[in-house]
Amino acid sequence: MSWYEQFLVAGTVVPLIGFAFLVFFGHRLGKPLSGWFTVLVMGTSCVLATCVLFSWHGLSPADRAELTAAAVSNQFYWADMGSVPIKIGVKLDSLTVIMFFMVTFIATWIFVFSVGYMAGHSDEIDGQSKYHRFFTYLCMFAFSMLGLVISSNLLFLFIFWELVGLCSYLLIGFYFDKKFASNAAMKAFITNRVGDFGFLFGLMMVFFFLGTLDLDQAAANFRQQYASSTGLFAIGYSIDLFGWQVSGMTLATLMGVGLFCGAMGKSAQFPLHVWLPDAMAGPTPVSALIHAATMVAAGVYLVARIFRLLTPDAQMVVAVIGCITLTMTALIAIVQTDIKKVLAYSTLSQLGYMIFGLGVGAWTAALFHLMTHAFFKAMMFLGSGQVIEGCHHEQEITKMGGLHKKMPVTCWTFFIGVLAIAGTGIPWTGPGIGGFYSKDEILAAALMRTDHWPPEAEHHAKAAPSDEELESGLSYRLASDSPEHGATDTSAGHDSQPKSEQAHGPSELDHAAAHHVDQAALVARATDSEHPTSPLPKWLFWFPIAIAYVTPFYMMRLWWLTFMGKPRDQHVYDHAHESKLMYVPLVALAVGTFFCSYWVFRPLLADAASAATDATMVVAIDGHAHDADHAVGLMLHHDVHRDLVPIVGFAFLIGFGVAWAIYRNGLELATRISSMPGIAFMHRALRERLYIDQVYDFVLVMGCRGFSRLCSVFDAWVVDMVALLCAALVRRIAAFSGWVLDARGVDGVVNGVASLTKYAGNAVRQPQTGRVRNYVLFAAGSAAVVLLLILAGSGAWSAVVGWIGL
Amino acid sequence: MESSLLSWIVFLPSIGAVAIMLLPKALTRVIAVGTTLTTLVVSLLLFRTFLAGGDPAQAESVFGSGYGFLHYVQRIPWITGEGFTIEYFLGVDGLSFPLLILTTLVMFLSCVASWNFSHWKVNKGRKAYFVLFLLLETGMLGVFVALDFFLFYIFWEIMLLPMYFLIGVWGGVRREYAAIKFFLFTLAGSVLMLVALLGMYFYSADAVHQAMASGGVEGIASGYRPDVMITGGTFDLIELATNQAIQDHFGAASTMLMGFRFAPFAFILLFIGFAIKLPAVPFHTWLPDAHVEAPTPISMILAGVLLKMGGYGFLRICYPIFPGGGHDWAFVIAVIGVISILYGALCAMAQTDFKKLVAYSSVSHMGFVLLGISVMNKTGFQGAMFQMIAHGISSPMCFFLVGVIYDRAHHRRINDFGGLWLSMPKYGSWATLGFFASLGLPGLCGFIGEIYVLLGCFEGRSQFGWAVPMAVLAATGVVLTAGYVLWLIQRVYLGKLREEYAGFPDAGIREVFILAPFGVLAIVLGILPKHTLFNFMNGTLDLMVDHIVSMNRHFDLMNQSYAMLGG
Amino acid sequence: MLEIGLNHYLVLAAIIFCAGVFSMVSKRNAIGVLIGVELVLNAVNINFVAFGKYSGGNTSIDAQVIALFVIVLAAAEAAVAVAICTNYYRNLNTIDIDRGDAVSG
Amino acid sequence: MNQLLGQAWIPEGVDLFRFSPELTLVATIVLVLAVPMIMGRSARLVGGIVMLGIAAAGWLTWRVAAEVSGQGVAGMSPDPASAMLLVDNLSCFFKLILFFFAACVTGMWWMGSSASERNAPEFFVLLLGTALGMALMVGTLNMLLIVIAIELASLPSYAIVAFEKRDRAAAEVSLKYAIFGAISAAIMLYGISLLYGLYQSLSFVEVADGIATDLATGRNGVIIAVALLCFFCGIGFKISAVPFHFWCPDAFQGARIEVTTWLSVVSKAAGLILLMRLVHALAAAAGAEMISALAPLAWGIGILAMLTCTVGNLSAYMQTSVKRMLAYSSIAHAGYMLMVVAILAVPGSVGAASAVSALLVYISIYLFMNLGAFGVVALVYWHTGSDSINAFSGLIRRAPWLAIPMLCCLMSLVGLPPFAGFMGKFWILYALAEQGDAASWLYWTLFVVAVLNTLISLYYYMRVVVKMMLADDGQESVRAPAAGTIMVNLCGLLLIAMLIWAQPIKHFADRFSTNLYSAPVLTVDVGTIDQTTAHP
Repeated sequence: MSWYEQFLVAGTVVPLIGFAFLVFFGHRLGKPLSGWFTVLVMGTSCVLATCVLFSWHGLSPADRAELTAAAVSNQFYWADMGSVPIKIGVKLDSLTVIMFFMVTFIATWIFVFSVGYMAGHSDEIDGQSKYHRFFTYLCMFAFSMLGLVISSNLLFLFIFWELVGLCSYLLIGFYFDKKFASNAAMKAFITNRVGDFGFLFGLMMVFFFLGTLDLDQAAANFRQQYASSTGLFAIGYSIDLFGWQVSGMTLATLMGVGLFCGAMGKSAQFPLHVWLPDAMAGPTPVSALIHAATMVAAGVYLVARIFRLLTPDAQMVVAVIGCITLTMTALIAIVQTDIKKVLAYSTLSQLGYMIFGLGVGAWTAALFHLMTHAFFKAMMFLGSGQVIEGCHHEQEITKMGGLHKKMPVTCWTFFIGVLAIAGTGIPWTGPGIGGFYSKDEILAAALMRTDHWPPEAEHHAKAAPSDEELESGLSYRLASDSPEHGATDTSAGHDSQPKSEQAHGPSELDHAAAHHVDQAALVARATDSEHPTSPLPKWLFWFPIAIAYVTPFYMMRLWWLTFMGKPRDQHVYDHAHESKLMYVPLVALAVGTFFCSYWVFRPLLADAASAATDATMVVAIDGHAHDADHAVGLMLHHDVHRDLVPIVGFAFLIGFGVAWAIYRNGLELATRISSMPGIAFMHRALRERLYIDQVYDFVLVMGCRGFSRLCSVFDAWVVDMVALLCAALVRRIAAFSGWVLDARGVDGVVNGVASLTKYAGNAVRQPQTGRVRNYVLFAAGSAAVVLLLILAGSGAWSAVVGWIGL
Repeated sequence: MESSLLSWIVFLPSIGAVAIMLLPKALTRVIAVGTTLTTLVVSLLLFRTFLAGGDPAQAESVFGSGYGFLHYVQRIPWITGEGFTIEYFLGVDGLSFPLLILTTLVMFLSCVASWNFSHWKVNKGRKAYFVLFLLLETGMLGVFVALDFFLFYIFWEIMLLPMYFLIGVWGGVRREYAAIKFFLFTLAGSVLMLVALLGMYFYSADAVHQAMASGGVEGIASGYRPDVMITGGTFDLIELATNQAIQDHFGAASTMLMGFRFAPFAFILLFIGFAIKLPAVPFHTWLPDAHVEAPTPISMILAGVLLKMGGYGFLRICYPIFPGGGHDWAFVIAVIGVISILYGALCAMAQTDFKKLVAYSSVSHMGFVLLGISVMNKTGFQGAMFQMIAHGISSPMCFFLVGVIYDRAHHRRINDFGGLWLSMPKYGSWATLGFFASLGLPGLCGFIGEIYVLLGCFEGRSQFGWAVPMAVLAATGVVLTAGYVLWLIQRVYLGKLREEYAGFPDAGIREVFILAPFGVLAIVLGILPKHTLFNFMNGTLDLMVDHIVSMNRHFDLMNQSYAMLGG
Repeated sequence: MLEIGLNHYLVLAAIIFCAGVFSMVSKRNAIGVLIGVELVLNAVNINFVAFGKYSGGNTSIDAQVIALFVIVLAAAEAAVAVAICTNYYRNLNTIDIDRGDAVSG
Repeated sequence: MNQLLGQAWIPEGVDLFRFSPELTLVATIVLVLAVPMIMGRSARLVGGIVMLGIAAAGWLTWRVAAEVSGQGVAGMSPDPASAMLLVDNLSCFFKLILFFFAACVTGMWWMGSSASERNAPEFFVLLLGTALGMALMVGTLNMLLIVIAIELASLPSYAIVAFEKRDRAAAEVSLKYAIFGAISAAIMLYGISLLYGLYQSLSFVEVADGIATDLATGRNGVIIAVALLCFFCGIGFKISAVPFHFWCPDAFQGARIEVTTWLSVVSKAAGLILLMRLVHALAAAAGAEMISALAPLAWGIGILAMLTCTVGNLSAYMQTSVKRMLAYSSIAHAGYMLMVVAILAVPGSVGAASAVSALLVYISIYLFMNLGAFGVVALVYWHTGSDSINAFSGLIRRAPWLAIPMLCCLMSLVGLPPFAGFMGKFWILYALAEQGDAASWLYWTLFVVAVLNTLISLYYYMRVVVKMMLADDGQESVRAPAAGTIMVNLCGLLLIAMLIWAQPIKHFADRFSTNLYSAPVLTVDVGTIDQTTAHP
């Protein structure tokens, strides 16, 4: 094991130890101490992660590839499934390293924040302090999340996936004395389970069709099957699924969609998005850590990890779901008045962007957005926590206003967040912040997929940007401004590719195309109805663009209503205060927001894109993707980002401006606008979250409970009944004899049989009258009947024999 | 290697029972706990072999078998006549070993759980209770180690009466109804088993005699024992499964019993017998009643061990001996399994009685066992077996958790609880662990079994076209399970502290002592399934599946040629 | 003249048998029932004696012996039965056998 | 005269030896009557004499059994070909059972009734009289002796049922019993007369040969059927097979409990063994080629058996008197045992060996179950004066050492392991399955009916168990004589022991059933039968 792995494992295990310690000794440590203990634990992890990150950053791609390969051989033999061994290990690559760092860094500061947040009465449930329990859960969460990040195996990814879900459940329901909190927790878990159902389904398909649950191995097998037209992609391969003949390609799509379902649950994508706004019932640090920065991003992470298993169709599903989510939730965010709800819906919308980005193939950009978003959204949530705690648990922004005087640090760090999420930057030249790079890159990729796809043949000749340029997002951005520069050094681009086997994918594929791919495979691919690189429908581009205008609007609205203007509720305003323990993390995260926008992350992600490079059928159009050469080359050549500027370059200004105009003087104007006919209807629909929750509640929850009650009644009255026939028989006999069955008589199978027996018992005892003459008559009569039978049988023994039929 | 260790394990509880009968009342509980503990410790001695085991060479020298390495074998002729043999034949292999340990463990813990039974305050038949309790243990252990079908049957029935009384005397309000229901259901099942038992004996005799006649020999070689000749019918479960002549005769399309093809018919007789015990829908209705009325420790045993006997029966008898039957009925069994999963979960959701809910959840969980074995592949079998053990850990825990609050609140109406986590924080945490284990949360034991079963189903689709849809349907059960478990937790443990429960004492040392092993096992099994379980049982299960598969292939060929001959 | 042969005896015996059975079934008086039994036994005796006489060439006296035994049996049975009847009468003040239906079901 | 005397047959010493158990019984009867005249009517004294007599008879039987082991011999007959009395393993086996059981019943009497008994000599005369009748019943194939034996077994039993002279119920049931018995006997005699008319022989072996010949040639079908039907009526009465069972519950309920115990086991067992002999003789005479000709016989017995056990079990269902319930249960058990007789009706059947042995095992085990169950009922009855099910309420508290053996016996009657009743049932099912495997589906039908009946029977036995174990209405505890408690507990223990040591029991039964089925005991020269007999 290289020390990288050891550090990562140690960083993961330390929170687990912390958890175990707190479970047993948490109540002894007491109120502030157990919180600080947790910070210490998390800080240790963070230090380890930092070491790994910077050291990793300093490595050459070749060394990284070597380490990645080495990590595979250090796997632990966990179990067999049938005869397939399941091994677990650390997935050591750039994505893991930065995700790991991101999680530990943000978690550490949020833990610090929590110590402050929980210092008051926030740790009380129905009057009892549950301080250490909160931090116990946080430790558990940190462990699960880090485990999820380093898992090399889909099964283990799933296990940690569920564990973070559990922690989320416990933390959302932390104030479980409140009905809405426990409801929200349940909703979160069950909604996630619905997604996990799909995940499980995908997992099964991966296991069955690709014969492994290891991420890399699965991708390799997928690729191999595609190349050699075996397995899933064998010609004419189809299976019977609920009566439909499903072809191999469709199965592959289903597999991808199934896995994506998991992501839909965790990242709260439509139609499983309903749990996330409700999840704000948890303590605010939890909302920041789990429901903004880390756990909800796990879905995106998952899609990134399984990217190589997607088919074009599956990718399209991902894009469409992302697009729907980002649009719908951004619209809902406009009308929310609860500070955390607004942030929650904005989180949903941003997650939608990420998913959408993966759907359109912007692998690096989506993950980059994940990173930046994690920092600024965590920061904003903490800011809101500060506000809420300061205002004595007042969450309505309609009652706030003018808080910038009382909480300046919060106000301005929050403003940085607003700028970041809005994608503020100087068009054409930069520099910008946060979303300016990450979100716009997603939009750029989308634009390219809609407008400039498929790329013309001559772009194949174009080269990738040089290694140094890729090292930083900034230089990349600059490079994109000067296409000629990037095109100069073709060979360098090739050499710079990581030497992992994945990275060699493209050349191998070319090789295979020349020598190995037999005719059958070509036929199979030719017959695929979808061209793997078909352009996107236009609306998939325009919705995200439109929302790029909406985002600054609602963020500005939130910020302005909270911090600017005049106080609308003097009582709340008077109480407002700021605590140092809580704004230090804000500042730290604000710094982090800047940091992550410029250095380390973007180039490492570009490097990590090797995880998507050998995607068999889908296209990653940025980074060192499958078609790295011409994808990036295309981007440079056309300079899509430059094309974007007229479309969204000033979106943040327009959004801010409109928001400022409406909310400058408080809520009057907004109220008037919202009560305008036509708008009022939409306003109400959006306030009610488009009634989706209500529909789910009615159809699914009530439906399920109703059905279950039906089943229960069925169980008590039907299954438990004598086979219906038997009961009917009993009743018939009873009616015949005038013997009325008591209620329990037909209660059940057993009861029915019992009654039948009882009845039969009564019946056969009827002759036992106690009168000997009857006895004699009966006995003699029986004998006589037999005698008559004998005589009737034509009077001959042989005839009797014949009668018996033997 | 002959060893009487298993006999000791099986009959130690009986010895304890006799001791309780003879010694003064004051010692009763001590003896009972001591006996179950001793049994547990002695059964742990088996680990010696199984930790060293997996060594086929050694197993070969021990037993020399094609299927199932048997350990600690003890075989003594019991009832013999002309060509007629019933043996006292005990042995343990990877299939029975985990269940044996589970039984001794659950019995020990539930014995401790019986320590402060509310009936003892009125001093109601303490002696009788523990005597029956220990006799029950003998019966259950016997079932798991008996390898002679006749002996198996005897043990199977022995455990009936003690269970009946344990429910019927110390149970709840409708205890008599529940007890007699349990009794009748089980007896009906065992009666069917008896038919199959005799059929199997005579047909094995026919097979052997035919083989002897056609070969002109005095006896045919045993299927798994070197240097042993078989000259007549047999009850030996391993012999029945491994002897080619017997298998051929059982599987032949021309072998009929009561006008039906023998293998599928005998299979279904056995199947119903075991499915009642499992229990599978629609033979499950005894279970909720029995559970609701039974006292807590007995519920623990019922859920933890008794239900496993059904699953064990499938794996030990139905499938190895009638692989063809398993193949013919696979679809039906899978459907029953899936229905059990979904139907059990839905019924559980609608319950307002805490125990009944847990009881229905058992139906749902055991449905996975059925589904797992129906596809007849390694993953499925492993999953089914794991699910049994996992359920044997999580469900006694859940029942004990119910018992703990029942002791305090004296009712089990879910809707009348609330906020118990606040009044009993330690207990609440254990409860969360227990119910999440039952929910099948990854990282806890319930998950492994479910996922293995589902994956096994997927794997089974090369053989059965319906396997994938079944798996998909079964997987929806995962959502339903989450639904009822979380709803339960919300209603009972979450929410505001209620006055009437505010004064409840938290889980005491004894209670934690019982919960802790279950909790720890739930976690350990979930994290390290291979090292805690699969290592011990996979050898046997894999061999068994190989055997089943090869037999089925063999039958296909055989019956094809039979059909071609115009049979 | 009609020769009286075996068949006549057998038919006579059958008729007596039937009469006996009828009387056993129809009589409520215990003594009447016993008389019915005697009738049946006598039918048997007629049978035996007739068979003994008409079985061709058979010199065995089995039939006659049996008839004697049957007479003895009938006597013994009558003795016991009448004693029981007396006991019955003592307890129930009647010999109507239909009145003795307390033990039933 | 001298010549005649010379021709007369005088039994030799060995004949007398073989007949000695019965002779001992007769001697005991005489002693029981004579000794009180000399030494006063002490009940205990009479009991002692009876015990001694029974012990002597038992010992002699054991000696005889040792002598005849392995071969059937004729006793008390000048002509071995048509022996009046058969002394073979089977009859020895039954006599051993009979004497053992008689000792047990005497023991019961000793505990329960001896203190208040004023008519001990009469009681034992009657009891031993029935014993003598049964002992003869199992040892003969001569129709005359069959009639005499049945009457000898029946007549005293009518009287002994009415032994409580002041008991209205006893008076009532004894009359019913007597009338029913008399009618059955009369009808049986009529059947015998027809058979005699057909074949001019009283030896059933010869008759069977004649029937076989006639069946082979298709003659006399109806008359044979009518004759056999009438014949089996009498035996059916003894076995209390449906529809000749009506007397049984009434008589059992009205009679003293010792008498009920006595009749419930041995009188049925004797009838069954007799029937088995007759059926076997028929099948042996017919030979394997006539399986289908005898099929109606097999079916007839089979249907009778099914009816018997079903009606018995169903009728027991709602009984409130445990004694009466056990009476019905004894009908049901007779039904189970009849099932194996049906196997013997198949000439050369493969299951004959198992069938006979199963029957013997069943009888041996059944003896202990019934003894134990009736024993407990008796002990409870003597204490509470009631045999109603309510008298058993809470027995586990009131008298644990009665409740536990009662539980064992009842569960054994159900046929539940770990009690020997299971072995009994198992061997019967085994025999049925073996036969069903080889022959017609009648046997599988019987199998299924037997199994279903087990389930039905569970319910009513459980009612008593539930009353004993689960109900408690606070009645005072039961004080039972130590000897009685020990006896019933021994029965309970024995029932478990007989499962564990099933092997010796089975071997015992195998040994005593060998020469019945392996070859016909006696062979008859078919030529001696004149088949030209005139008949209508």
